[in-house]
Amino acid sequence: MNGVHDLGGMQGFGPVRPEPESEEPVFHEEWEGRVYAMVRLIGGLALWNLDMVRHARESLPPADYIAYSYYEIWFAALRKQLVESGLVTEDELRTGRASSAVSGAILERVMRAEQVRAKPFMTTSYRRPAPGPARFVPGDRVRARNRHPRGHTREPRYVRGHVGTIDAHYGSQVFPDLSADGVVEGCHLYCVRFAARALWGESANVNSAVYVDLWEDYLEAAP
Amino acid sequence: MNGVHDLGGMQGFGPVRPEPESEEPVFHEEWEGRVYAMVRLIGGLALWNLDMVRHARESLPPADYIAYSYYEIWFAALRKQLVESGLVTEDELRTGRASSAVSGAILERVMRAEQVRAKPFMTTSYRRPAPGPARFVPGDRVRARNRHPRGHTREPRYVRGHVGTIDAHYGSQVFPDLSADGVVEGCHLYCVRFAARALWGESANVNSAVYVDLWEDYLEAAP
Amino acid sequence: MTKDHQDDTAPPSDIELSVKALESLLVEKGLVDQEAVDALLELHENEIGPSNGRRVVARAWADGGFKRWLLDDPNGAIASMGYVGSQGDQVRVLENTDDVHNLVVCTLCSCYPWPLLGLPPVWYKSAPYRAQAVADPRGVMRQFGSEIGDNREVRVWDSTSEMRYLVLPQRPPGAEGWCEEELRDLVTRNSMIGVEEAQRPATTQTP
Amino acid sequence: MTKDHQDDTAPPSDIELSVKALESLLVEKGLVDQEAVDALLELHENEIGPSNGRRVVARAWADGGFKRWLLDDPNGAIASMGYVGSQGDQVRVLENTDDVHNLVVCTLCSCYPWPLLGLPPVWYKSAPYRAQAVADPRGVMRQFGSEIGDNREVRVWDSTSEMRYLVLPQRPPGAEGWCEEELRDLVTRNSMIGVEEAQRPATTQTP
Repeated sequence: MNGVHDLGGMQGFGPVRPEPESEEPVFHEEWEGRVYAMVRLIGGLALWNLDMVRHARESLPPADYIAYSYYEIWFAALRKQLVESGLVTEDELRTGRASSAVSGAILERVMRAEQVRAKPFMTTSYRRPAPGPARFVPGDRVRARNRHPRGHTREPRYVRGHVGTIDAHYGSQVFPDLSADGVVEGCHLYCVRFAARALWGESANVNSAVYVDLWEDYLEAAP
Repeated sequence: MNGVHDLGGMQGFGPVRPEPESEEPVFHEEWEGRVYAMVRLIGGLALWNLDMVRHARESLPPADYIAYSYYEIWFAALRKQLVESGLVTEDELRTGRASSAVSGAILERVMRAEQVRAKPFMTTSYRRPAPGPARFVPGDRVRARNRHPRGHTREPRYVRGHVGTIDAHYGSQVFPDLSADGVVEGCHLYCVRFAARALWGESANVNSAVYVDLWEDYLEAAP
Repeated sequence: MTKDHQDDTAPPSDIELSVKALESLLVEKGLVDQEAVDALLELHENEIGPSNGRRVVARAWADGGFKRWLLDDPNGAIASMGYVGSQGDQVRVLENTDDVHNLVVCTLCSCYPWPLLGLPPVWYKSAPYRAQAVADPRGVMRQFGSEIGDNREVRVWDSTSEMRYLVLPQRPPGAEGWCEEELRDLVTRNSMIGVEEAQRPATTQTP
Repeated sequence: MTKDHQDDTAPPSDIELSVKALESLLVEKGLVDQEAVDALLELHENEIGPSNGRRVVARAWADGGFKRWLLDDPNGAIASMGYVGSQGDQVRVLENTDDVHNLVVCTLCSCYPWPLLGLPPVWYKSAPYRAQAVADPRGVMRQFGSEIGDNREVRVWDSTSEMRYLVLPQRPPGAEGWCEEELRDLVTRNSMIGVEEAQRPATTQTP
């Protein structure tokens, strides 16, 4: 979707404000850590995948997405997904008191402290069998298709319609546009190099390039 | 600038919510009318032009621009322009009490009720002499240049890089990109027709087109 | 955005207070004439509005010669009726036909033919309309209850310059023999923006 | 976005209360194990962070054979040091040279090589960085005090897939003969994202 989350090339957001690296805490507020942990642990129940999480965040109301801090976005999307999945009812969210039971099959998957310590990160692989042979090889000129899907996509607006060169073929990965709807299929994934001037016009620095990972369905051969 | 004001083609803002035409008041709140009137009357002092006003609005912080209602945007930009032009000081805005005098030359231009009644709208013309002969004629194929200026522009992002056809030549109008910086120069203005599929890809309705007014500096000949 | 008028007994909101404070300041500094504010608002409440546009459209429906003039030389034809001014000094009139439907938007801000239609409605200035109109005009029109068949071309006009666009809707059937004054009642503001067709006689008061 | 820690005596904010309420609810429903929350946070506060990335870079600087392995088969080389996992199952290492400088961003969200660098800093997840990095990387780097000459190509890597990018900064001059453990102190997190070069010995504690 052409949402406000698709920030590449946007202007007017002001300067980057880096904190000195040595002074930056892991979490700036205690609640941010709790949100992070809830998202990770509920994510471990495998009731939704990463693309669904991303889409839940990017489809928050645009004014919220822009005004919220990072973990506020996570929190708002988590609440939305909990209700939409039926794990939590609107009523429970409002009252803070449990009034519905969770199925045993789900409770069996609840992550425990020892599992977290043994494997602090999910080890999900996104590789999937390819639907067919790869259409492109490194060096090929390709155009990022001018698509404007309403749903989730990982083809940023700023590359659409522009011509680049295949830098690498990364094999076949889960195709995010379908994955966000729960359909998990492999699609060839490429890293595509775009000259900065191809993307941003004549005023861009001539000695810059942007490398973007793009699935085969996002690409067409360019002359 | 690639700002959040450049809304053409964005998604996720929800449905249009029309009010029944017969029930819609001119202003929904009294303060909205007062803001409108202040903007019009202060605008009549001719201390800034329309492109400067537009740029003041579109360069509000993105979170404000999206969260604000229409006249809240007008009000915020008016306050900004009043201070930046020196007409009002920060201190006066804060206290609400006048502490600096306005020059007589400006006071002479203050709009009076009888002037407003005689001419309720500004009659500024935006026509200006052309810098040279027109490069394009109706029927010519043109490409909207892939430009990303940091300042004000009236070339929306959604047309950039796409090919259309000159529908009409409107003569020479003030070029907004320079006008927003106070440089008032004419530039040939065209109406350009883009097939919906050229702009939005294969999923667009085949029997739709978008007509956009574009200045010659935004265009290049297309094969 | 479209809150109802506040209860008269409710305390004023922050924005109300800020606006009042700025107005007092500008009046105190002599930059704004209180009477001019009132005059301008009075004009908008009582005189300015889509009625000018309605008269132009009704005349074009009633008078084929005027219609040709309006399409060929809109500024001249409109000036002949006494309407000129702000952002209306260059107007282009877009004729709806059996083959073509026109729709106007301003994706970058809220450009609109004020002298002909008054101030734009809230939805016209809102993000949803500005975002969707250029990409999915048929979808937008459906939200107004209007259905445009795929065999009719939809032309969306994005008001990016100081040119202002007015849609000339199709004269509806069932009003044969109506005079210009009677026809005006069929011309809605929305039909001159292009999100709807003109009203049909059955849905309005019989003249 | 980067507010200071609240004063312990200040009343909790709305978001604090909402987060606490949701956590209690999820614990009550059995969906979240309180001990697992604490364990995860404890790991992040004390064990997870950019030190894994630092070790990988320092080893590549100290050992030419490892460096070649890291560039040719990053997943194998990194796994040999014991680091694997979330969003780190496919890593590509980008070598900075005299001719090329690399910079990593995720314009669409906040993808980042967690197992090597920990959670991303606030600025990496912020709109200004995500907006500017792909369009004006040199301008972004200037905001970190880094100047990249026009004769050096800047490559920006937008993490749009599950591939994760790690920049291998150039080994700074002045650290000749340093061992791997000593070199680690010169590897900043920011240099592995690419917004800065690695530290020079003069600007860090002498090992």
